Amino acid sequence: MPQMTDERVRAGLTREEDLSLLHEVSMKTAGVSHLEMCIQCGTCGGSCPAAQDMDHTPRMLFAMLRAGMREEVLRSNTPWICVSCYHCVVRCPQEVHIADVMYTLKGMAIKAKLYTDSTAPDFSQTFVDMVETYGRSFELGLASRHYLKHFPLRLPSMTPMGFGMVTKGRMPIKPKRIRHMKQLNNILNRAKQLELTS
Amino acid sequence: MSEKKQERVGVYVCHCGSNIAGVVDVFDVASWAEENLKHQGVVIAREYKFMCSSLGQELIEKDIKELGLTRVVVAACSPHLHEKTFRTAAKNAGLNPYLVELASIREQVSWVHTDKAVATKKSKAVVAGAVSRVIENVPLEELKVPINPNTLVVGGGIAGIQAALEIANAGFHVYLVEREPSIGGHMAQFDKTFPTLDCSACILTPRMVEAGTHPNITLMTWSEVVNVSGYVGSFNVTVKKKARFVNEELCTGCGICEEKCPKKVIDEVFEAGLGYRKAVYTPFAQAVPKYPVMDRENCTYFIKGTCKACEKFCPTGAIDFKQEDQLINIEVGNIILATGYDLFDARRVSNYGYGRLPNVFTSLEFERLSNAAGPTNGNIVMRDGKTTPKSVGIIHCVGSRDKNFNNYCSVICCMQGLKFAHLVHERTGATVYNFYIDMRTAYKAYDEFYQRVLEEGTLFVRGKVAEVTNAARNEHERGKLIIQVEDTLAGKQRRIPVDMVILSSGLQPRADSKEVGKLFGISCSTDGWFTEKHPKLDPVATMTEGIYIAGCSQGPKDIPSSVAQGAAASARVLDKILQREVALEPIKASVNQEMCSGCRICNGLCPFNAITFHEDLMVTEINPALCQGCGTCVAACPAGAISGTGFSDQQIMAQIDGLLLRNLEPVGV
Amino acid sequence: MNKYLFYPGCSMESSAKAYMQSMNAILEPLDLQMEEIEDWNCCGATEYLGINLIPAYSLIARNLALATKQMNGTRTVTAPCSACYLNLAKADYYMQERPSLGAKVNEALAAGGLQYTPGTLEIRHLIDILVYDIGLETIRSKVSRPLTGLRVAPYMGCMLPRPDYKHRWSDHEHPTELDDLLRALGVEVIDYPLTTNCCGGHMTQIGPETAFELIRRLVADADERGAHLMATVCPMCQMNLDAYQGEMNHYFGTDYHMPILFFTQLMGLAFGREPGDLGIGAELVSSRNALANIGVEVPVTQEPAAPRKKDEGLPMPRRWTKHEGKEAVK
Amino acid sequence: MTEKFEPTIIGFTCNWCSYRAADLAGTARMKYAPNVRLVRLMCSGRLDPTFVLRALSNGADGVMITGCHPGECHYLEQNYKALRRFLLLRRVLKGMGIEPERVKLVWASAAEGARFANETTTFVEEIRNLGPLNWGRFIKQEAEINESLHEEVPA
Repeated sequence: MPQMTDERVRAGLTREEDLSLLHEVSMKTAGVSHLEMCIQCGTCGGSCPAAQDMDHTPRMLFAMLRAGMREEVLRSNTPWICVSCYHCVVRCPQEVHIADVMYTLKGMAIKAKLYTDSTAPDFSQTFVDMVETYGRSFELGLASRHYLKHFPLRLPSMTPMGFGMVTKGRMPIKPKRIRHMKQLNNILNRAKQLELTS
Repeated sequence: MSEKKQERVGVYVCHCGSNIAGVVDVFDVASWAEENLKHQGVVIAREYKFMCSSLGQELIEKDIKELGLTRVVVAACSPHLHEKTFRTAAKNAGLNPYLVELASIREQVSWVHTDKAVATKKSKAVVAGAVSRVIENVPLEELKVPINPNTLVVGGGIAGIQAALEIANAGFHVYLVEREPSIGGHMAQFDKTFPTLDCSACILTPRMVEAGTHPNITLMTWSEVVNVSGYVGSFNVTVKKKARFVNEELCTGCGICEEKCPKKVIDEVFEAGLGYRKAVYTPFAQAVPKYPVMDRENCTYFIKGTCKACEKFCPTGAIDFKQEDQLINIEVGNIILATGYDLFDARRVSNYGYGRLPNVFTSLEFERLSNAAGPTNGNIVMRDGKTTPKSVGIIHCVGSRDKNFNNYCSVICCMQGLKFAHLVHERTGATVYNFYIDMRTAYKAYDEFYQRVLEEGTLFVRGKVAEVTNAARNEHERGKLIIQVEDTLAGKQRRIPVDMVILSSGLQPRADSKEVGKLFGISCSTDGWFTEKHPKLDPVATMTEGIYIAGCSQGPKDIPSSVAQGAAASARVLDKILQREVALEPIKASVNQEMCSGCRICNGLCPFNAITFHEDLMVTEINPALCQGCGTCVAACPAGAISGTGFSDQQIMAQIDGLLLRNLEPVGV
Repeated sequence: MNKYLFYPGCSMESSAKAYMQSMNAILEPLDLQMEEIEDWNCCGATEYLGINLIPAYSLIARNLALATKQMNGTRTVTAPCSACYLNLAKADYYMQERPSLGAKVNEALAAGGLQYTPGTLEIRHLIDILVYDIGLETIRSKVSRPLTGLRVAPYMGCMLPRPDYKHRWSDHEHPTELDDLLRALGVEVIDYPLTTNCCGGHMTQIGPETAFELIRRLVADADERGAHLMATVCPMCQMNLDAYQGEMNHYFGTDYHMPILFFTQLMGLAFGREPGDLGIGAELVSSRNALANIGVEVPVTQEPAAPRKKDEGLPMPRRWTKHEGKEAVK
Repeated sequence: MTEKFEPTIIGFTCNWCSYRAADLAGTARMKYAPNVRLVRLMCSGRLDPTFVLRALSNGADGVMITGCHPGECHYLEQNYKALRRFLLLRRVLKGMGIEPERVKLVWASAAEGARFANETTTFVEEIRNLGPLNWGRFIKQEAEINESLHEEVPA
């Protein structure tokens, strides 16, 4: 299937149904996204501290959303490189909620299974798992599990830091758990059945 | 209500080609009206292809004469389009023009609805409403008031100067009031003007001199309007002439006082903060009038009580420390407001570093920098006052087209940015970058100028600059200002090190534009620009008769447009003057003093001061010349003593009933 | 006594213990009381939002709902962590801006017997309380050991002044609150244009090369401008700049040694408290030399025995690793 | 096929803004619900509350009052007076047992044709949901109302 889209995009074809992509992303974004207001000025791409590592600047991503290039957008590493520094958000002359759109795109990419580098999604998922188990984040467990899986080669050079953190008492070896874990899980389970549509 | 004689109403339903007839069954509407509104007095109902055509109008005129119509309803387009047309037709046939009503079945029906049955039904209701209303209409006569041939022009920038000269040259007297010590406005600060690169002073100063010496112009600089009363034809205006501390009768403008004054002050106004002036000063060499003013806040004598160097050296004894502000009353028939703009405060865009990073300049600063008469004698140098930049970045849309600041396009900044690029290139040979979102070079010879600047090798980057920083990331950037931007056409973020940055700041309304609007009884848009009567067809008139606007006070514009508006406003004024008297729309409120209980509820409601209360008689009176016809007092009067012509309670009530088809014979739609 | 509800956030119990310790040390002299929200949970950092929207906001809103139960004379919730502050503020704001989101979140909260009406609470950061409620005058009056001679780069970070839903800060790009507060302590505040640039956020975990570059920019600029140390207001910033500084040096072959302290630690010092009571020494890049400039002696904690190997050999070629990152994407 | 209730609504417009907004909606061929019939006033400040009651008592199911945005009144500030009267009127309606939602105030500038069209359609839906106005239940003589209101509603 993805193959076909590529062909279509390469041929410059846009189907009527593709044009709903922008609206779909806008609807799924918390708050009022103003995504349709983008004037392609590039303030976001110019402001981004991590733009050099992105395959598309945020501005390009918004143009691609408009063009209905669903799979290309969801394959992009851009949302995953976003560091949520909000420079683009406050500078955007059209008040587009850029950072929140990035969150939406991450969620959509995970659901569509289109983003092939699993480092970032895994980290997020690991984090979420921790929170859903303990109600609090647990840095040591998180970092070691994550690094073991994704940067095993980097672990040795990271050891001094981990060692330092533990010896300075800055990384408890045991996680903390909140008291009303069940209440939290009830809330989250209910929340998972809900989706933002209107 | 007294017994009324049956009116004879004619109803005319326009097809407007297929604009109306395509959606509304015009034949059905006409025949329905003739049958069902007969008891209301409809004697004839016709449909016609184009009612506004001369044949259509003749049809109405003929019926008025032959059928003895006393009222006319035309079901066609919006009254804002053709009300005047049909009123004139009625007048031609001897019927009072205010006995004609338009029923809008195009804008309100055929263009906005699709279902033919529904649209036809709604059209019938709209026609029924108009018929019921027109019966309650009364003949009205326009109110005529004489016009004082004197004119007040507020603001001595290029728009105001132009307006004043046009009127003065036509032989009528003008009071030209300017807040600053000299006329000339922003244009006097510029070096070159786009796209022809005329020297700004060379083309402006002859006009300034002409205005300053014109026998028909009374120049009042260092003055402000503090009060306005009256109405079109006879405004009474109070002008505060601020103390200059220089006797204009004696002063020869020799400049010795300025030379001898020991107090140096940063000139925030004319030199945009880049240069100095004395405490007693004329802002620039070609100032009109030539008399200096003394800046009370900074004068050593006013602060410490000693000095008086100016007085000591003045050869004519013109310095007068005892001078006081004067209030001067003038009477004029018309007023033109040309109060100009303020420059957007670029410090608000903190990511561009103006005010924090020394070599970031505003557009007005650059104008002074490049001006041969400016603080650097026209040498384009950095803030240290001596180094010529080797690379310059010019940023467009600063504070404009940005919801965080001003939403609108400031119109002139693109061309201004191109002009700067040319001047920097020509005078320094520096590498010049222009950063823009969209290049807006509309109007004559503007795009050609863009081509020229392209040819000169200016590097254009399409992208709104994200930030200007001095945080270097490598040797290449060290000691420079780094412009960080997405080159949207290359699709890459770039960091461009330059020596100097110029911000093409936007224009914004004067900080006090809302108060000034209130003073003259005109309104401002939410942004603060003065609101014109019609954005396309009446761009220099305002909702208040006799008050006109020109130049940037109405919205951002360049010099040619400002001049055109100044001339346009003066043409409107001359038209008024030459008519000697003006007819006011007869939509006015009036008080039936027999019914007025003297409760004074209405007294505070009128923003035009048309309502006065007679303490002796304990009744209220409305001045018809001041009344603008809004009707607020009519609606408020608990005794029903105030009536509003053209929009009386009877007319509106009848229209409501008609729209609800309450006045039908029991036939049904 | 000024009382506030307090949402510590996970880091305050672990990696940012020094922040907690130093904050507690300055509460009393400033007559402040922080009442912890009972059984609060993690705010989800920047991770939960990217996975699933409604659960993410429900997770945050549980804290807000719990806080409303403790509103007794105050409706202000104070967060010391910028990320927590932003998440709490954002949930409150968006639940109002997008009523359908508010309704869904409340539907989820109801499953736990909770409810939150957006706008009920006021969400503020610790430094906001100190500068605008307590005031610089009061802070200045408590200074017994002015930190004169200490050159500090004020680092506000990104999530505090932005997006600033309620317009609490002096500026989005160059806010002056931290500068002013540090000056009140006698500190020589350096001009630090990168004050609100990003520390790398979660990129230290998922894209270290990206993060290292961001860390390098911040540390290098502070170093070049002659700062003795950097002051932060956020546990994540402190963690990234402090704990990953060595790794960053390793990656670029640089040798920066820029201590990163919490602003509360500097306040504590200025108020006359001893370094040990303020968690000073828990930082990985030691502040000993920096504080020696003003005659403050930092006790030697069990400094990790310089476990970095003598010579790491060649630094990893940067270009290559970038390609590696890209490769995975394609 | 179920018969949908089609409400009849009277709209009061200001000559300078909302009437022009309606013109603009027409010029731009924006489609909206056909249930509203407009009365042109010079200003929303002209709106006498008895007009609204007259409309409601003579068969209208709802009344839409439109004017310039606050601060943009062509007569400087008269729309604020309209706002005051509107708020009072809603209280009076409530006192009479009529849903105050049947009267709505909408600001629309001359440039906001789309807003005018959308607000109209929305209001028609709102009134449709409220159902027909059964005014007769409460009122016998409209004349009485007119009189009493003239006394009750201050400026």
